[in-house]
Amino acid sequence: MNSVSNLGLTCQGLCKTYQTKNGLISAIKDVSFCVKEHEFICIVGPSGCGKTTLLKLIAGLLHPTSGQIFFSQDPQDGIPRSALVFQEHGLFPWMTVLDNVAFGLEMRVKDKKERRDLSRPLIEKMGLLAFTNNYPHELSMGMRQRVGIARAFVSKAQILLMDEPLGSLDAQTKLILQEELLKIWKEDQKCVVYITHDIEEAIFLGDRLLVMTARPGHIREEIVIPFDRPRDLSIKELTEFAKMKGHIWRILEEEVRKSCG
Amino acid sequence: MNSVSNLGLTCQGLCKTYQTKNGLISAIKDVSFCVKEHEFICIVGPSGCGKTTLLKLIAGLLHPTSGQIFFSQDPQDGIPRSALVFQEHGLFPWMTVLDNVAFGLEMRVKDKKERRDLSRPLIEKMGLLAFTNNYPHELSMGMRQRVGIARAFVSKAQILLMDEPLGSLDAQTKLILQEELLKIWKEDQKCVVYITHDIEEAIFLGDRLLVMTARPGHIREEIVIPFDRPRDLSIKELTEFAKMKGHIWRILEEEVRKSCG
Amino acid sequence: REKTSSEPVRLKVLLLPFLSYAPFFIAQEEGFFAEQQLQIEFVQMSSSAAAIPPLAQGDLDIVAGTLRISTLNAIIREGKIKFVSDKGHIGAGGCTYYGIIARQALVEAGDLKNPSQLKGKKICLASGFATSEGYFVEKLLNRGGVKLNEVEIQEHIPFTAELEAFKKGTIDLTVGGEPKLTRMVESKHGVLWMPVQEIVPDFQFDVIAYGPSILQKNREAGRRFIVAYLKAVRQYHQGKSGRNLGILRKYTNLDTEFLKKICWPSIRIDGSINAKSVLDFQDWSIKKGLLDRPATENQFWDPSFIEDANKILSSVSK
Amino acid sequence: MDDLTGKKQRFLGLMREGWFTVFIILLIAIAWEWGVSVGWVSFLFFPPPSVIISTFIKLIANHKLTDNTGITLWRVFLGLILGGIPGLILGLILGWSHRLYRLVNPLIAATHPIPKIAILPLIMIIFGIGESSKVVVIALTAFFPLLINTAAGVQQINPIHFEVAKNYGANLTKIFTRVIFPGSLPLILTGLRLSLNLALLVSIAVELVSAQKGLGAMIWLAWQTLRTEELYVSLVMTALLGVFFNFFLQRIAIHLVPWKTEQRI
Amino acid sequence: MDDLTGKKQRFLGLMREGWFTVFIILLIAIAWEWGVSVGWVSFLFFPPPSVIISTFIKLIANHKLTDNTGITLWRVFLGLILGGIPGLILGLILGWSHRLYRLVNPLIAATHPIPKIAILPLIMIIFGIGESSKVVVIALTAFFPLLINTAAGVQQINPIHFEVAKNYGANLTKIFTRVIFPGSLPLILTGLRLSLNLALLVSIAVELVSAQKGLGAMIWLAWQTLRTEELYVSLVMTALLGVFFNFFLQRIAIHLVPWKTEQRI
Ligand SMILES: Nc1ncnc2c1ncn2[C@@H]1O[C@H](COP(=O)(O)OP(=O)(O)OP(=O)(O)O)[C@@H](O)[C@H]1O
Ligand SMILES: Nc1ncnc2c1ncn2[C@@H]1O[C@H](COP(=O)(O)OP(=O)(O)OP(=O)(O)O)[C@@H](O)[C@H]1O
Ligand SMILES: [Mg+2]
Ligand SMILES: [Mg+2]
Repeated sequence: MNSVSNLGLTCQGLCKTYQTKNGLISAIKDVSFCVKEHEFICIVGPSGCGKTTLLKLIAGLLHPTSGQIFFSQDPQDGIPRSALVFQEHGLFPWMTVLDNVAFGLEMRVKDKKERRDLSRPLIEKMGLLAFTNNYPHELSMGMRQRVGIARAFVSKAQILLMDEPLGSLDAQTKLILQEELLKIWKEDQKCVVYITHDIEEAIFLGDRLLVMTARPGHIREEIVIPFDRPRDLSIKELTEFAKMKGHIWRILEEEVRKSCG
Repeated sequence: MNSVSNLGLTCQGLCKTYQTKNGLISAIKDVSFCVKEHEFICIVGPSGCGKTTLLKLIAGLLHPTSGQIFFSQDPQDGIPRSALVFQEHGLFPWMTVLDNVAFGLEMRVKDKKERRDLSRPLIEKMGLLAFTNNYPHELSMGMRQRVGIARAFVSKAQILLMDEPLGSLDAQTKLILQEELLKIWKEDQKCVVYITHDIEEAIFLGDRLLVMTARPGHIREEIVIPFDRPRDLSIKELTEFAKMKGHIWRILEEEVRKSCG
Repeated sequence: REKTSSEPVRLKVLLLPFLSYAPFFIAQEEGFFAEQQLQIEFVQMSSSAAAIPPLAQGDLDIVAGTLRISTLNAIIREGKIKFVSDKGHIGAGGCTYYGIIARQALVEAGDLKNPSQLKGKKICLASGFATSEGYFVEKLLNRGGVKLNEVEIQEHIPFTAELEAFKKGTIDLTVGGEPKLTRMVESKHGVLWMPVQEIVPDFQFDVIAYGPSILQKNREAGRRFIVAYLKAVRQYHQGKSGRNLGILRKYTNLDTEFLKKICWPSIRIDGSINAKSVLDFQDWSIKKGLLDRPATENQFWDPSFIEDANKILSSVSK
Repeated sequence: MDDLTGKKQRFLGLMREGWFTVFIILLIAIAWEWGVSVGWVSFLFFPPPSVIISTFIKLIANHKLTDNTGITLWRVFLGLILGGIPGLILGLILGWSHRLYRLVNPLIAATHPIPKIAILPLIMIIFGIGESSKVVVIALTAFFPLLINTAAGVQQINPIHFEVAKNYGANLTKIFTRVIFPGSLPLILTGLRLSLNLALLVSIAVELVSAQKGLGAMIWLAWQTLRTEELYVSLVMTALLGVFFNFFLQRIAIHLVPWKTEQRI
Repeated sequence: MDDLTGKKQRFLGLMREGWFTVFIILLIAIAWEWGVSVGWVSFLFFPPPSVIISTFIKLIANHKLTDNTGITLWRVFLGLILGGIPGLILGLILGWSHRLYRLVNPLIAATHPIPKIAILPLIMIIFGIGESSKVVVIALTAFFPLLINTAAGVQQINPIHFEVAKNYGANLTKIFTRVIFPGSLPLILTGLRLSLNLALLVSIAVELVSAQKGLGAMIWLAWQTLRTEELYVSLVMTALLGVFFNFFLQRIAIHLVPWKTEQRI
């Protein structure tokens, strides 16, 4: 399995059950899918269906209750296999913005000054130059989210795992960062797993789109997105786009109703 | 000022400057606006422009560096003047979902059992019945956000202050909760100040829309939304809707460019 | 006399700033130790009790202090320690160095005319029952036919609290030596009710003990120490001379006036001890379950050091 | 960071690893016993474990050990109540109010390092020669760690929790009972652990210099008569009490801080 | 919760409220002086502040107080280095690894409450009657609060920070230097405060029973000769040291924990 060269990563029958005092919570159940190298995958699903859990499993931060994950490449020296943009940002309160971003290079670049120098351009791209030496608690939520993105970008990890990375940003900043993300993705040809609640964003960004069911989440449908790249905002006006959006919308509606009822 | 009866709250020349080791950060500057009783106001603005700061000032959690806020009504016994749905959720990690929601009633209802009984229906509406006795760290981000909303709703505060309350929710859950919010708003005729990054959402929900400039934020434009209530998702297809959206989009684009350049 | 070795021998000796260490102070000040080619390193601890383990271990060479059950037990169990000289005993005549102090109000009320009236009284033993104080008090009670469980014993009360307790009447009787004795009496709350010599005359309450580092390795140094010590005892026997007062004042931090006032302990000029009283104390300890078995006189007492020293000193004085 | 949760697992976990302590202790005991028998270790000061154990049994049988332990425990309990509760309350208040903290802190800093044993005679003048003086010393000792850790515990509460409480109009009582107390509970328990151990320690130290009963008095007598085996029996008892206290606090923590899976004080 | 930040303001704030302590102390002093002059308070045990102050000056002038304080401080310093650093390191490790914590915790629980003063004679047998025994006792005392608070400090670090570090491939060293140490720093400082104060306290207590020099020895001699004014001078000196230590730690905290505006240890 490990040797199928055009597969970036493969998830096979992943299940994750949490133990709590109120009994077991089955977060995801039998999730199987693969991501090709250089592929951009988007995942959508109802709130609480196990998307974050799935991402943490891939990042190796949680152990699956059952099932397995295979990676085609062994992690390169110093470069983390995957960089996760956490939904809760996960910034270190004891580091400045600069050092938080530079942490993405901690393993690869020995020299502290060099780490910082490499981080500054990304901080600038995120529009946070004025806050380089501020601590996370002095930033707004959207600014914190951007610091987390910068940290993931700077690390040059093989797999980018992004958990609603642009959720707290205004529409314009979102666009700028989407572009940035696509540029980085094209340059380094990473594979990206991207979780979002914004169906339009998912269609706009992804090569393929996975729709998850309500908890316990599994993949209900896999949709290949046919639009050519580079894409333009104008594709949102295409009827195919609208149809696709409507289709996903209906699936999700069903699932949400299931989880609430 | 205090007696102008149809004004829910009035902000006059609000400025807020934060002190940090890296010098002063001027978050908002000379923000003036008023919210009528029973009005639903939406605020949009670039990330980091001071929206959260503004809301915390209104909630009385921060003191303005200069400027003043007037309320038309004195807070009623036990009912908090305002209930803020925090962007970071602000759930108490040491309370279960039920107790977190019931905290919204802590001041008004003496009896613990009653508080809990009053909270359960809202938890159900949020689709969290299965998690009533779980602790916040056992929930997904979207679920935590819903708990925060339930707490605000249950409190029956005169002014609802909502800071991107539906940001981490999928489109369908968002719709359901928007409806719920409108229902509560209509029933209790509160005034609502609603921050969002979703321009469509802002137009769909609000009576009036304030667009803020980049940091230091102030009100750049005030847009009255002319659609009749109850509104229907179909208004999104109206040209007026699209025009309004385009207009706001352009203002924001300008502002975002300003803050990044 | 051997003054051959030019290198002075270094000895670690316990020294407490108490009156009963007077000969040590004198020997140091008058250069008697130096005369004997001894360089004394004085080590201070809170009491001589704490010095017994290092003495047995050989970390301390010489410990002078109260006759203690712990020393006897160390002798019985390991046999590495021996008493070598007197350092203070309950002198038969003269002033009272150690006494039973009673609450003044009680004595004035005539409630304490004889030991049989001790029944039901509250007795304070500042150093604790498992010491010579317990031994004194039990002898005293025996004399009055009072049993131990018929009185109320309080242990380990600091002097200040004792004084306060005398004032308040929460203590009736206490045992104490100088300078506590004089201070109690001067406070007007206590009176010297019975000198200890009336209970246990000639009791050997203070001794000098040598540890294994001298007994097994350097008896010569031990001999020279006793020579210097007994020479100092002779000067001590001159009494409250200006010179002696000056030395004591320096070491004890007590005022000259006060030093003049209080009783100084008796020390035999030849350094001999009353081994019988030690045996009696030992018997009492065994009876009280504080000691498992007795030591013989040979086990605890080594007279050879004072014998040699006395020879040397008498030859010098001639 | 393992995923184990559930009271039962955590409880079992606590027990399972106890063998390590037992193992270490056994190892030391065997080496010790052997060292004494060969004569490398002084019998007088380090009597072999076999002697200590038989003395332990003897002192249990004649109730000496149990009685004295009971007395010491009672003093620890009283001291902890009298010192710990004020420490806890003051800690909550000082953690909450910066102004008060700044006002009172120098006084705390000045009184904390004063050795209570050194002023025991003064305390006895004020509180008498009886039990109360000892309890006062223990209380004064237990007071500080709980105070300082509680204050630190309150200070590490995320400010947003205060904001939420304030926003919902919580009055002072509610802020204390709903935010400050539960939010600082993990560190209060750490402070309690320090206070409890220190209270036991000082209890014994006080008994050593001023009591006729209790573990400390036993230790004093052991030194006075140089029956070192009895000293070790008292020390073993103290260690057992320490282990018991700790176990007890762990159990409390599992019940009181259910929202922290990893809470082990 | 005020919005004051900036080192300067916080520093000034610390100073400004010092008057309260001074005021309280003045109040007590005046009442005391008066109490003695009227005869309500025993001159012998509670000599009036005026006498204490003049004695203080006298003992400074003849270098007795300064010399002894210096000796005590040196012991505190050595003890803190020898006990605090292992406590800190072990605390970081135990806070990080649940397994190790469970393994070692019973041993810590067993040794923590053992009164070091009670086994001082044993320590002296092992380490000799010199300086090292005293330093060992101080070190053993300083060890525990720092250990326990550091471990608690690590345990209260939000697990997400460990996840982030792990996700970016941080090795053990990086996890310790970038997450565990800075994350627990606020509580390490609290532990340091407890350890430092306790080290000073125990230093004096040890000197009280076994030293010729140092503040504790001064107190012992003061009791022996019933010069209570010298006792109080030593106590005042101890209190001053406590205040100084605390001030010093506050300053450290402001520099080391800049990301916590409210950090006051
Ligand atoms: N640490 C945990 N302990 C127990 N249950 C958990 C834990 N983390 C997540 N869960 C549960 O697992 C389920 C999935 O959670 P997850 O965070 O993966 O959802 P999600 O898809 O990311 O949702 P959202 O879009 O709201 O972030 C939820 O029901 C949640 O309650
Ligand atoms: N506690 C603080 N200390 C210092 N600066 C702060 C603090 N809180 C906010 N700021 C600054 O104030 C500005 C406005 O922050 P605010 O959180 O109000 O923005 P926002 O509009 O809510 O942004 P977002 O949409 O990203 O949440 C930001 O530049 C931020 O850096
Ligand atoms: Mg999620
Ligand atoms: Mg915000």
